[in-house]
This record gives sequence, structure tokens and C-alpha cells, in this order.
Amino acid sequence: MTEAECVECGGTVALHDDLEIGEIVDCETCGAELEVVDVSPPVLDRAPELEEDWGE
Amino acid sequence: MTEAECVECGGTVALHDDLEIGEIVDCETCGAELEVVDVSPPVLDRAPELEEDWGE
Amino acid sequence: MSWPGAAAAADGGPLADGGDGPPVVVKLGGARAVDPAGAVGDVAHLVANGRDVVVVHGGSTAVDDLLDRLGIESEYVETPSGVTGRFTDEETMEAFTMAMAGQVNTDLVTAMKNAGVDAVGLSGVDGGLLTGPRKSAVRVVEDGKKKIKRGDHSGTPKEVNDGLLDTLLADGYTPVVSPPMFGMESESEGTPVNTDADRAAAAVAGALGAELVVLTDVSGVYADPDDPDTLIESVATGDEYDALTDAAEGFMTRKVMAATEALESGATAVTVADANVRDPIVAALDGAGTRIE
Amino acid sequence: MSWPGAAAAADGGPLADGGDGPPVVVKLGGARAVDPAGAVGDVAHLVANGRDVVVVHGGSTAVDDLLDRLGIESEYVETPSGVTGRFTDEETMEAFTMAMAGQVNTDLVTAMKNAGVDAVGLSGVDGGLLTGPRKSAVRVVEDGKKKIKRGDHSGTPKEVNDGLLDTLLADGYTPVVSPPMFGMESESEGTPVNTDADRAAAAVAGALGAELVVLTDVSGVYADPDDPDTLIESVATGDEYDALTDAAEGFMTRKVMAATEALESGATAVTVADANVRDPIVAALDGAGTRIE
Ligand SMILES: [Zn+2]
Ligand SMILES: [Zn+2]
Repeated sequence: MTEAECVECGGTVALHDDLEIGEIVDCETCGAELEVVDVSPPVLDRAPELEEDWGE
Repeated sequence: MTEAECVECGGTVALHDDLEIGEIVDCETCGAELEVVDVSPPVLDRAPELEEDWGE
Repeated sequence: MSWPGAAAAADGGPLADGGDGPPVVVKLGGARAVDPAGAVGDVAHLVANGRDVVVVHGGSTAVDDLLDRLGIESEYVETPSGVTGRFTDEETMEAFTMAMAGQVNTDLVTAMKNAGVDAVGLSGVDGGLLTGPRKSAVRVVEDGKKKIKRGDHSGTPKEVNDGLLDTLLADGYTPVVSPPMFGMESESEGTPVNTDADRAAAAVAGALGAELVVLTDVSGVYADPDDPDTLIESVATGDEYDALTDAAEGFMTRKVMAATEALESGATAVTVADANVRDPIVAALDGAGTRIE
Repeated sequence: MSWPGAAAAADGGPLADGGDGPPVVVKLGGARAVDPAGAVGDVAHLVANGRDVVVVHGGSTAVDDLLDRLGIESEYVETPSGVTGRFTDEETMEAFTMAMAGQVNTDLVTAMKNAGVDAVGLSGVDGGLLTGPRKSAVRVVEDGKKKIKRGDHSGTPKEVNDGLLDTLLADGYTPVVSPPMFGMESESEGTPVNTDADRAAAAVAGALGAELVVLTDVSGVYADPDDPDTLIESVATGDEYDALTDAAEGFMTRKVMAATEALESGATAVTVADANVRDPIVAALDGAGTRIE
């Protein structure tokens, strides 16, 4: 179990071990969606809003 | 050694044994270029004139 | 949008194969189940009668075949709301362009020309015909985890260069439009990206103020998806539209969404109809299938 | 063919990058040794200055790559006079179309658009742009035997739909033309067939009364093929032309034959020049390379 700082509220976000780049985690303090941009050490950034599309 | 009839002059054209469809043989009587259109029995037709091209 | 004889054309009858109606945009499927032969003959008939026609096609079967022959395993991803779609990485995008803009488009242009139609093939990249932002990042669900996945090559057309189509139509050509579209990565830089052909057809129909005919392998939208006898023939009121969207399932959902986009952006009417009947386009313009307006 | 300022344009100088000369047809090679980047920037420059430009490209490397990836072994045949060429059977033709009209054309249109040129890609099939009889039967030599081999997909453009190019040029588009061409199998039925891109460019230049610039990976035609210092700069008399044809060897023979066809069919001048220099097209219009008129 590791942790990282929320870029939105500065709160601590608990992270599970097999974290992957690109994964989205929720900040339990402020509710922000955060993207894992690095894993060792873990770095979080705000997850982009993306319109869901219906593809090809 | 087989033979077939020239479609141009009616003369007899001597053919070698391993004849292939598409092969061009010359009539020794009239000089016509003949295409082998069948092999058993051998049938000859006048070979088309084709412009030589320089491809792709 | 109005044109000479709009009222007469709208009720489908006398002008359905004539030259006085609005342009017709025909979406031809790219799946094997849809045979383009009937549609090609019909386009020839409409064009001979002076009607402006633009064809938009897909080609998913050809793309799948080429990926298979190249040994490229497509990655399918699931969106948070449960829709599954192909992730179009660079290698897949290249094959997509070859199959769609190279093979399917050229084959269709050839079939049109042999039917007497002076067809000109265009991809959405040509002249920026179909332009919109490239979508590189997508939200997906993998093993129950939400993720951002980058490197997708897809997009939705936000602008249509209808001037290019008008120029060609005015000279007697029949444009045959194919994905990919031109996906902008910045204000001035774009790249070919995958786009849904139904949606591309909708954008073209909207931009031209055209009547859109979406040919598929069923007779239209069924109120009960399993029962062809429940074909919804006409959708003209809000209640009928709600019933339509409730009824649409699976791939038909996309067609109804495309129809909605077409109508909202300026198309005069949309008909979803069967490609595998005699004179499928003329039949659709005459009232076969599901007509939405 | 005449145009405002023809005399001034013919001597290459002041109008080389201006808008007053005849159209410019640029043949870009499809081999890896030729980098299109310089040419693309140059096309942008010429178009910005009001010059009409049509680009014709090959793509043999892309075709070879795709055939290789698909595991298709090309059959090479030798003609009675000793020229070796690829036999284009149906499977090869399909790959040719995908690579050439799908991949290379779309990539080049994309590069042009990103350089600010409103490019529109066309194959020779589109609008019958490049039409001529399909050659299905070829005379070949196999194991010392002369044979007729059928099933080839190739041809030579006999008609150019210059009206389609004029329409696009008049609207500010830059046509980017790719093989295949439309090969007629009967009076009314055609099919996509392989055609030499140099020859296609020559046909287009002739039809437009254009100046043809053939970009390649050497500086032009050398009197001694092994010595770049023997570059033939200008060919304007019969004797100079004879010296040129004597000097041309290997792939340069084709370029000189294409130049001859271009001039005989109406091109104003042909320059064979190096693609891999700064501003290769403007340099060629200004006198670099081998200029034939
Ligand atoms: Zn937070
Ligand atoms: Zn004889």
C-alpha cells in the first residue's frame, strides 16, 4: 500500500500495489478523478474529461 | 515429337514434347507466330500482337 | 433549407427518382451482409434523372480482413458505460486507411463507373472534407479498473467541406466518400483518424441539406427488435421519436444517433432501409424502411 | 497552349515561383531514397504564390512492403527485349491499390494539408482521371521460351480527364494523383490497373500544357552515368536530345521516355532533378537538373 498527493485538494490518496500508468483513481477527500502518470514513485494528475464515443 | 496445323497457312508445325499453354512457336512454313492454346492434343492460334511496355 | 418542389419531394412520391429534390446522401454498409450492387444501379438511375447523389461508405469487413492477413490483433476496449470498440493504434490506423480509402473506395468507384456514374472517390482527409479533433485518449475499463488509454486514432467530424462536394456535383461527378477523417491534433496539424461511417454520412447529409438514406441489412428499425413485422415506418412527432430511440438496440442505436445528428445539422429526412432489395435507394425515397424527419 | 507571360516563364527566372507560369506537374518518387518533405514545402510555396500545381506520386517501396507483409511473392517476368517487370496478378493488384491509393496518397495529402496546401487525393480511377486499355496479356520469356502470359493488370493512360483537375485547381485545391489507372477491358467496363507513375505524370503534364518536374534521387541525367559532373543541363536541339537518349540508362531510360511523351502530348518543358535538395521544385524551375524542351 502506497500513497500520493491529490493535485486538486492536497489530500492523501491511498493506492493499491499493482498500480498501472493510465489508471484512474478517485480522491476520497475531494472526489476528484486522478490519473496515475507515474508509478515509482506514484504521481497523480487530474484525469482528463473525455467524451465517450461510439467508435468506428 | 508431336505436330499441329498452322492456322495461318495450314502447314504442319513440329512441336517439342514439353509444350506449355501460352508458349509461342513459329511456323516454319509461313513465319507466323502461333500461341499454344491447348496441349493434348496441341492446338495453335495466332499469337496476339502485344506492345511491349515498361511496366510499373 | 428549401429547394424547388420541396413539398412534393417530401411526400416521397412523384419526385423520388427525379432531379428536383434535395441531394441524396446514401450510406452504404461495409459489412459482407450488404451487397452494394443494387445500390450502385440505383445511384446510376438517380444521377441519370438529374438528382445529386453523394455516397458514403464503411468497410469494416475489409479492415478486419486486412488486419487478419497482416497478423495484427485488434485490441478491443470497453468504455465505462459498457460499449465495446476497437482501439485504433498506429498500426491499425494504417491498415484501416489502406483497406478503406484504398481498397473499398476504389472498388466502389470502379463499380459506379461501370454502371455509368462518373464517381470520384474522396477520403475525409481530402480537402479536409471531414475535419474534427483527433481523439487520442480514451477512458476504458480493463480488469475492472478505469484507465486512460492514449494513442487512439479516432474522431468525430465537426466540419464538412461541402464546397468540395458542391464543386464536384456541379460538374456532374458523384462523390464517393470514405473514412478516415482528418483529425486535428492542434490548430494547424492533423492526421488521418478512424471515424464512424454512419456519423460521417450524417455530417455530410446535414451540411448539404440532403435527404439521408442509410442502407443496412434489415428493413429498418423494429419496435420489437426480433420481429420484422413491427417495422416503425414513420417518425415525425416527439412521441414517435421517443418510441424509436427506445426500440433501437445494438448497431441500430448508432444508426438512430446518426439520424438524429443528421436532422439536427440540416438534413431534410433520414430513412433507414434494407440494402438487399430491388432498387433499395428509390424504394427508401418512396417510403420503404423507417423514415425519420 | 499559351498563357500570360509564357515567354518570361520559359526562361525559368523571374516567374519560377510566381503565379503567372503554366501549371506545374510534380512527379514525386515512391522510393525510400526520395524524401518528400522538401517537395511538400515547395508545393506550398508555389501554391501560395498562385501557381497551379498537380502532384503525381509513385509508391513502389510501400507496395513492396505490403506485399512482403502479406506474404505475397511477386512474380517478375522478362520481356522479349530483356526488360524485367513485376507481373501484376489480381492479388498483387489489390495490394498495389491499398498501398498506393490508400496509404501513400493519404500520407502525402496529410503532409500537404499540414503544410497549408488544400490537397485532394485522386487515383487514376476517380472520374476516369487516367484511362486507357487494360493490358492483360504480356509476352514474356521463361526458361528461354517465348510465352503469352495472361492476367496482368497494367496499362498506359491514353486519356486524361483534365477537366476534373481544372475544376479542382480553379477552386484552389491541389490534386495529388496516384496510380492505379482505370484500365478498360471493353468499351464500357474498366478495372483498376497498375501504371507507371512517371508516365502518368507525363500524361497529366501533357493534358494540362504544364511544365513537368520529375524529382528523383540523382541530380538529373548524366552524360556518363557514373559521373555526376557530366550532368546534361539543357536539351533543346535534336542533337542534344539524341545525346540525352544515348546517355540515359536503367531507370533513367524510363524518365527520358516519360519526358518525351510529356513533350509530345503538350507539356511545355520537362526537368529531371534531385528531390533531396533544398527547395527542389523551385530549383528545378530555376534551372537545376536536366531541362528538356
Ligand atoms: Zn482530492
Ligand atoms: Zn504457317
